[in-house]
Amino acid sequence: MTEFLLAASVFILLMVAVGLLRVLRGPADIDRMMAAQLLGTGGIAALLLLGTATALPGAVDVALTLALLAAFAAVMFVHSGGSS
Amino acid sequence: MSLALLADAALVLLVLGLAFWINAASRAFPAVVGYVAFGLLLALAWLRLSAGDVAMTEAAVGSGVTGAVLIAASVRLRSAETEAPPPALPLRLLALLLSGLVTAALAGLVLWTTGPAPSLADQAVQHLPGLGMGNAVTGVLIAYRALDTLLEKVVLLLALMGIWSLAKDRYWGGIPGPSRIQPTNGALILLARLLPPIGIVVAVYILWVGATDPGGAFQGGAILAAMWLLVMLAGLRDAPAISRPWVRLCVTVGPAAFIAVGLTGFALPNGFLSYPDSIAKPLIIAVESVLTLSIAVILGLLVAGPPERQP
Amino acid sequence: MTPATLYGLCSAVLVGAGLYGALVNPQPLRKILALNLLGSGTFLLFGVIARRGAAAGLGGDPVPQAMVITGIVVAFSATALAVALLLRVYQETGRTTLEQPAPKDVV
Amino acid sequence: MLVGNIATVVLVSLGAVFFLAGTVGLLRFPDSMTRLHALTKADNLGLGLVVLGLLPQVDSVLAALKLVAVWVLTQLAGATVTQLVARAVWRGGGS
Repeated sequence: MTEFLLAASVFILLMVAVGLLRVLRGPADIDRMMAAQLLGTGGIAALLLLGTATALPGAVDVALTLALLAAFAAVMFVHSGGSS
Repeated sequence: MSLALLADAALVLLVLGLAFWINAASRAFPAVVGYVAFGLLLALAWLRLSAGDVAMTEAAVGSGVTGAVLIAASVRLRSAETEAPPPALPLRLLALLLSGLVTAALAGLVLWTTGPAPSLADQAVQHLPGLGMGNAVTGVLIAYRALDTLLEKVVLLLALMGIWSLAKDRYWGGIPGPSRIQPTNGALILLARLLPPIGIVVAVYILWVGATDPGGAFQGGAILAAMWLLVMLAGLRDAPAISRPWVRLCVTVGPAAFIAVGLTGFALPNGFLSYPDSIAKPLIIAVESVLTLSIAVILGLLVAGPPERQP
Repeated sequence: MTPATLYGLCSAVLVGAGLYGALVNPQPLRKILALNLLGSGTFLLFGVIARRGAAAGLGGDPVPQAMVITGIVVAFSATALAVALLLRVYQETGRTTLEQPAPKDVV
Repeated sequence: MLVGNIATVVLVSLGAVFFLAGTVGLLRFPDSMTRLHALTKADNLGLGLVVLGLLPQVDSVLAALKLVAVWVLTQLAGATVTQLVARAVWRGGGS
């Protein structure tokens, strides 16, 4: 079971990496914010899978922290007048 | 090539890919977005190095709050991105050679150090029961190397004073932020009303769980700061004028409480910053909660920036 | 090739990349970013040494881990101060590079 | 425990597929608005299925509730970011 969870977390990390690396070159800044948001969610999913697979203490609490701050980057972007 | 090593290799490749992207990006904003993603993946790497406390700090402070400051700055400075020419080729090659040498030296250190790594883990764990604690990292932060944590609070205070001193003379004592933010964005207002209560509960939980599992004052304080900033950004509450007494009190109460507790150590035989075993646990909890409040206010004001308006 | 060694090599490359970026990139904001990279690489090296020093039932030696936590928070305060200084320079001079304008601009 | 394992494998795989769909959507769609649609639908559903898949693996109810809390908070953050991004794209004329 842990092998499967590890494989799933690697898969999700690579999926998100492909999306991130392509869109980081994306035309508009707003696309880059989406890439960061995608990585946030993908990172949390990979974190939960890794944490469950290897029973790391505190993995879910780190995911909780990340989930709480997930919107922070985009809020700061829009607040300081970022646009596409 | 076990699967775990594959996961680590994928993570390392991603982290390094982002690091090169941060250097190579043509404009500042894409580089900063890359840095936010980099900080998040670093939190994963810290977890793989089984350092839960550091992973949480990296997630909350390293990628969360630092990312916010850098994103705001890169958007504000976007119009002034002068096409300053990068240094001439020979200079760049020299810099490449130098950083290559540094990397080679560190890699050599990592690869060829033989013998058991020096470790203070045994001593750290030995005295934990006396402090009523299970988490060795929090034990080190609050008890064994309490001086580091105290001085680190003072560094935060100095950084805040440095930022406040950047205010124009006529705005001294005023309110950070260029203008009063009007609460217009419905979605942001909903988030700023819904998330902070949950964030406060999670922050207190992380502070409390820090005694036995990864967590503690820094991480809890960073989450509280993020929630406070969210309320300010949504326009529900204006940033406080820095001359307000409660601001000055909150900012200094952390280091002051720590020094006070440290001085009580003199009254007892053990010396400065040592906790008498009998009341160690409540004393530490008291100091940590005051620290969390102080960290939250300082981090929030660090992000808010120097005063730019009349009080 | 244990995981710790892998992250050790990663930290070495991060330090190199941070140093290169700080030296070469002309814009101050990019230098701040590069120095943050350098800092993250150094902290990661601490994490590797802590991982190798794992004993007494812990995942890693707590002392370097505690130092890294303090380091991350101090690195943030340094970044916040540097960014505030940069924004203030931009407010005053309207430019973000520290080089003096070439004579032809001044005319 | 076998049923739990099977459920985990199926649900986590579905979640991973949705991440794949989210990424492909982010790459293939022509402009920001459609990309936004693909991004938020897929990764939030992807994370939801991953969390659902992990529930049988977790040993205590508190840990299970924390997993669900992580997913709910991410949903809340994702929904807000979608609104913010859509507003910025719309006001910025879209690309």
